[in-house]
Amino acid sequence: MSKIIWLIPLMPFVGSITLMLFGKNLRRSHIGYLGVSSVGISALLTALLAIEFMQNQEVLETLVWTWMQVGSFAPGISFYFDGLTLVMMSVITGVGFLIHLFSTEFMEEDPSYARYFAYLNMFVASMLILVMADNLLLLYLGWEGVGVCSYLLVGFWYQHSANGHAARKAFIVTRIGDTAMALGLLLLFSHLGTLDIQVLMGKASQVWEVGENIPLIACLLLVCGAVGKSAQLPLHTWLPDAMAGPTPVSALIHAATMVTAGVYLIARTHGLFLLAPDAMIVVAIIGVVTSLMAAFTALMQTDIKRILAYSTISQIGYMFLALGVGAWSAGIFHLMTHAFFKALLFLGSGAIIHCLHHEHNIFKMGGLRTRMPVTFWSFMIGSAALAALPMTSGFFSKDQILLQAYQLPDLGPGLWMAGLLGALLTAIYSFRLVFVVFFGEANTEPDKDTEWRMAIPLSILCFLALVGGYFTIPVVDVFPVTGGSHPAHWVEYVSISVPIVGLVIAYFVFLNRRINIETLTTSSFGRGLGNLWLSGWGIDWLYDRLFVRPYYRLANLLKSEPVDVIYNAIVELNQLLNLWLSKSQTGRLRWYLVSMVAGLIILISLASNLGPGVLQW
Amino acid sequence: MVMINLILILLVGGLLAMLSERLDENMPRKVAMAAVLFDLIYLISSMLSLPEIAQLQAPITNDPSTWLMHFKANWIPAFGISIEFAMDGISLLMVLLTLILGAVAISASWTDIVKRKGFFEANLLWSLAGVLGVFLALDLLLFFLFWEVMLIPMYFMIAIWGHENRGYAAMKFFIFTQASGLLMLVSILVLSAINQETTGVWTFSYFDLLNTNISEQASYWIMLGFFIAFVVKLPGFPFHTWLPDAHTQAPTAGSVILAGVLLKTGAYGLIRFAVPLFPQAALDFSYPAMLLGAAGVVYGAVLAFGQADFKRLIAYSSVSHMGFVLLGIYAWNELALQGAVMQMVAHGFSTAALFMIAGSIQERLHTRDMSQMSGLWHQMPRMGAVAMFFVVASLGLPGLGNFVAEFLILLGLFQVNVWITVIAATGLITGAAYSLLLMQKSFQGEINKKWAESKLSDFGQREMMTMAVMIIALIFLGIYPQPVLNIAEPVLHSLLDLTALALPSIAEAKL
Amino acid sequence: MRKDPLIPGVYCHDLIQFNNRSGVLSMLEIVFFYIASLVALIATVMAMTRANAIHALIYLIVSLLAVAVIFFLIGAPFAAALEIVIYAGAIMVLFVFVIMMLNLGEKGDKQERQWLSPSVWVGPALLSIVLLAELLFIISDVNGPVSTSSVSPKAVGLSLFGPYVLAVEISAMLLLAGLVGSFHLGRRYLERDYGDERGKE
Amino acid sequence: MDGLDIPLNHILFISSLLFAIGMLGLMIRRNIIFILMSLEVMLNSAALAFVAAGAHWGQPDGQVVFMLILTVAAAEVAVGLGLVLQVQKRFKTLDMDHANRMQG
Repeated sequence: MSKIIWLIPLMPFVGSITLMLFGKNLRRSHIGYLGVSSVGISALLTALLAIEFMQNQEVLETLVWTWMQVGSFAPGISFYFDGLTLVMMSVITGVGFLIHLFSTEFMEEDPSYARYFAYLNMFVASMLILVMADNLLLLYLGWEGVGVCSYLLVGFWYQHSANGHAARKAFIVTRIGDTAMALGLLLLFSHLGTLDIQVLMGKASQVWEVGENIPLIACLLLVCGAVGKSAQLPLHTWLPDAMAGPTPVSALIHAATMVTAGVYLIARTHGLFLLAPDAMIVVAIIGVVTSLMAAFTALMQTDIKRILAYSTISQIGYMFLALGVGAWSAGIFHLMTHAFFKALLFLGSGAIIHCLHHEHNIFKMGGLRTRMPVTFWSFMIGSAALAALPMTSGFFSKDQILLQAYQLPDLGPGLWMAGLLGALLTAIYSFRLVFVVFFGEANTEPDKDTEWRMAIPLSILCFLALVGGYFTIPVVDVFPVTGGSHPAHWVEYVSISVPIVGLVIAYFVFLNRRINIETLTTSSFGRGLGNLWLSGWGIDWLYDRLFVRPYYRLANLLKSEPVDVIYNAIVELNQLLNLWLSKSQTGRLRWYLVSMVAGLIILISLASNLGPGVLQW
Repeated sequence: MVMINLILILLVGGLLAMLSERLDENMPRKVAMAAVLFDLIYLISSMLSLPEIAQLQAPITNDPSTWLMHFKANWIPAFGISIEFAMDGISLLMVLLTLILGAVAISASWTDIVKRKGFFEANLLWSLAGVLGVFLALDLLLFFLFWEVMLIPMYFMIAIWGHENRGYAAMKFFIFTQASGLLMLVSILVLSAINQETTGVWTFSYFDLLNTNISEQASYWIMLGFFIAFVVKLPGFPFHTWLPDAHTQAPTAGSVILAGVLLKTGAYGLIRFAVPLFPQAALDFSYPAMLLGAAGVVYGAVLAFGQADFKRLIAYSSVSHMGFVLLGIYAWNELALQGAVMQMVAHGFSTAALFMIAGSIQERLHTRDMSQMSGLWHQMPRMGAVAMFFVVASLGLPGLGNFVAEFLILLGLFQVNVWITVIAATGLITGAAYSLLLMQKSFQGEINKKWAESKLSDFGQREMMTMAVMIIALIFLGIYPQPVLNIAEPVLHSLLDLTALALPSIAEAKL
Repeated sequence: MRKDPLIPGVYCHDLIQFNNRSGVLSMLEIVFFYIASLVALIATVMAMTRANAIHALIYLIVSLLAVAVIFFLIGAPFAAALEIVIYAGAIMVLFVFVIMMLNLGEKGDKQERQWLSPSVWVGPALLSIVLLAELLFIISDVNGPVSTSSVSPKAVGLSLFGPYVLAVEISAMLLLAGLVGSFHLGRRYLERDYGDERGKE
Repeated sequence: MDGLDIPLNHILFISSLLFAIGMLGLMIRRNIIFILMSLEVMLNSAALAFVAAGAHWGQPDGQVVFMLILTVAAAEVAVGLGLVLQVQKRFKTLDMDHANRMQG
């Protein structure tokens, strides 16, 4: 099995290339088969691998070929497989397969069917390379690869400029983080002489003491990369806009897999972060602030996908919090459960959008409970898991995170309380969504319900979102053991009860309407705050003023090539000289003669001043 | 002899192409293509027959017998001028690149030249011959001769077959390169004269001049002469302003050759002459040179972002990319140099392809203004897909050649100067900005009504074949660059040894 | 003594020795020299200031003859002869021919007088005086007499076809060029003239 | 004592004077015929200086150069007078200020 591990990313890659080259000539159904089956085979192989791994717990390292070798710099196209990789691969191929299947129906009428699956397959391949890479450079390859695929898929409907804008924003904002990450790679290589992750972590702990500056800088640079990819503050602005892409893409890339790459990166290089506790604190604070910021924003959104996008940002904030407090496996666990329930929610919203003629505004929906039962139930389960209601998958993972955050000395209780506030908000906005969309009066009529290709993935994901919490992820050997003692029981009870409180609030505000928030929302303060939240705390506006516009202005200012001014000045000087000298060219012989004589006089007097000998014989 | 034949085939091929126009109007392009392909096959076959190619022993820079090939014959013995050619790994790579891109250029101009086709192909081939000469000549005066030989046909190509503002562009190109070339000539003469003063023998041979004993100050000035000549060609900031005009106005084949090959002669000159001949001076100058490189990276990227002209945007992206080469060369360690060589090759392919796409668009739309494009993907999906590939290549997507190059350069540079690395790295971000803007404005977005009715033909077989060559090359360079690195490695090692020998302080520091 | 004409330097020197004249100039000859100089100067000034071309030309010939006298006095009889034959003879005759062909007449004289106003010549005169002063300053420290020995035509001829043979060839080319040029210019003048007349008819 | 001799600088003095006069003529005359005459004067003055210097050293070289000057003068006059005819033909005047087509 270990011999063919490279087949797993290769399959979707081959699928993608085939679709790119021959997609035009294939029948629609064949395109669908090809696109789904390539990921399906990968999923199957991953499952086989997982079974094998469960039996022998064997860590695999495979060198396919040496990518390049310059002196001691010799990164390979090589894969590393352990429990963490397995979790990620399972999520990618499993959820990926379901979403591919869902897409065959969702994209059925799109003229660029083949292009869609080619991109999607390419994404899965890149993502697999990202998580399977055993060195940071190959990881970076996957990292950028998913970035480009995300760009392509967000801008999939290229004929609307807005989509193109969103796609470029997604790429460029993440590229900022990526560049910082690349610098981190350079720093790590120049100090440790390798980019191989396992070797790197081993060497780092020998070379550096805990709390030294260089590992701190390196970690912070890696965090920049992670922050960009995972849409955390301050580089989160691309994700809500990225919802311009087809909804299954949002489910796969912008909820389940790519955006969690940052979490994976930090978890993968935890050995470095343990050397830089300050960096971990930064990660925790970024996580918690982001999760709160995004949760408040999600409260005010009206676009169903934007709500989900902000909730994704918020949930990844929890994962960052987990990583920051050293709860590695809890973070990864939440990554997995989040992949299940968020993919479920996105696919559910996709089903709604698909059946409601591309309607995105939740206030134009309503009463869909009876008309789209499958979707309703998937939304119910997904939202329950998102809000971390007891016994759902989200409950287990989020609970773990909060409990471990609480145990952190000094900052712990503060982080815990912020996390709780976030959980409360999560429950409110997720059930706001459910109540507004599925209950109340119907505003639009769906023209169809989901077919089996949509229904089956939804059902499977429902199941996973419900029971995912009972899985144990095989990462015990990957991470150092953290957290020993159990916190006081009241902490646990509070953690459990907060989401329920949120649900109750949402019920009274949005469904029962017992609590009237009208006066609050119409007051000037409330409206101002609401607008601020609606615009995502105005961060987009701020960036636009701070970076985007000045850059445009700079480019506009420079576009006529200021350097040319120097060369044009030389040209003009020459022309001036020419004009001046050509005036002396009168055409009158005597004038020339007189000037010649004058010149002669000057020359002779100069020469005789040069001293004896010049004119002596 | 092989090297002379390589050049002669192109020169004669050009002549034949010009004459063949009398037989048939479409004959020249076929003759030219045949000549370039024949040259390529000839090169490869003679390379395969070389015993050294198998192990590629490290050439000792000042011992020509260790090079892959060496040829020397008297030319003007009174002044020690000889016809001396030699080839090592870097020359080989550059010659290969030149010939492949030469074929690409001929293919690119297959249909868009309508007047004086014979003379056009002749100029193309002569320019290529000049470039080959530059990459192979190791007598400094011969080198200068070829430097001019490649310049003049290119001037004609821009001036005769260029676009609306061709006269200005051609003249600007000519004056910049000519003035800087003369500066180099002066430097060559002074260097040789100094050598003659100390040894009593006139010589222009690279191998002899390597051992010249020059005072520090003199070597600094001479080095600057070489540096400016090469940096103008590269082009490095702030000597780059000829490039946007020349690239924009040149016919497609001209742009392809200009961007793909001619710019590389500058980088080649820096690696071959400017640094090894004056190691100490180059070291003293490395900081300003790197600053210029970083400035080029950033400046080119910002200006590219501001352009509305398709070709001009690509031209500025070249400025940005070649800034990386300058950085790589003056970082002068193995990683960075490998990156610079890699960048020369990869940039050759990616930019040549983009210029070819630009040419195809102009041929169909008769405009290069991107505000008049938009949504072209819809009508020309193949061209759009190909363009997307090269755009992401040029923004440095890992897995394609440019990334390997840029990463190696940054990695090498990081050991030398962290802050310049940081500045250069921002080029990755701004690079993404202008590349994607290019894509957005031309191929994506709403379908422009202007072209909705007119039938725009997508890439045909010939074009797709040409593109396939470059796509495969870039992927190959991106995921398995080792063959290229292996060819360049011994040369770079020997160059590094040479400079380390001249600079004991560096050698000690490295130990 | 003159067996080796291939070594011209030695040869000429010997010749000079051989042709050494008695050596000393008489008082009369000295006086002649200054008179000739004066004549040359006055004649030249007159030549430069005449309005009538023919008059000027005759003054010029006088000046040339005076210079020929000086040549003779300083021991260059061959040069003196050439000065008279070629300069005063051939070249000046050419001038005469051309002036006759142009047929300037009274009108030309009047025009010339008009052009010779002081405003025209004051500036150039000043320049000339400055230049003259400079020249005089430069030659002021030249000392010594001119040699009393005469250099024979033979010595000149041997020198011409010895070390200066290249110069002779160049002069030959120059003369050829002059010949072709003047022929070309003159012929076109005549042809045009002819053509114009025919056109008038 | 073998009598008197002519000092070299006297001859050079005369030569310089002739040269200056010739130059003055060159500068003040507008008629091309007079310009050519002035040139002759200047050439002649140079020739005088050469011959005098040759005599000073007792060498034939001065006279050789005199002959070269003579050749130059002859060729120059031949071509120059040909030009005079052309100028007269074209401009109907001998005034060189009229022949100013070479203006820059």
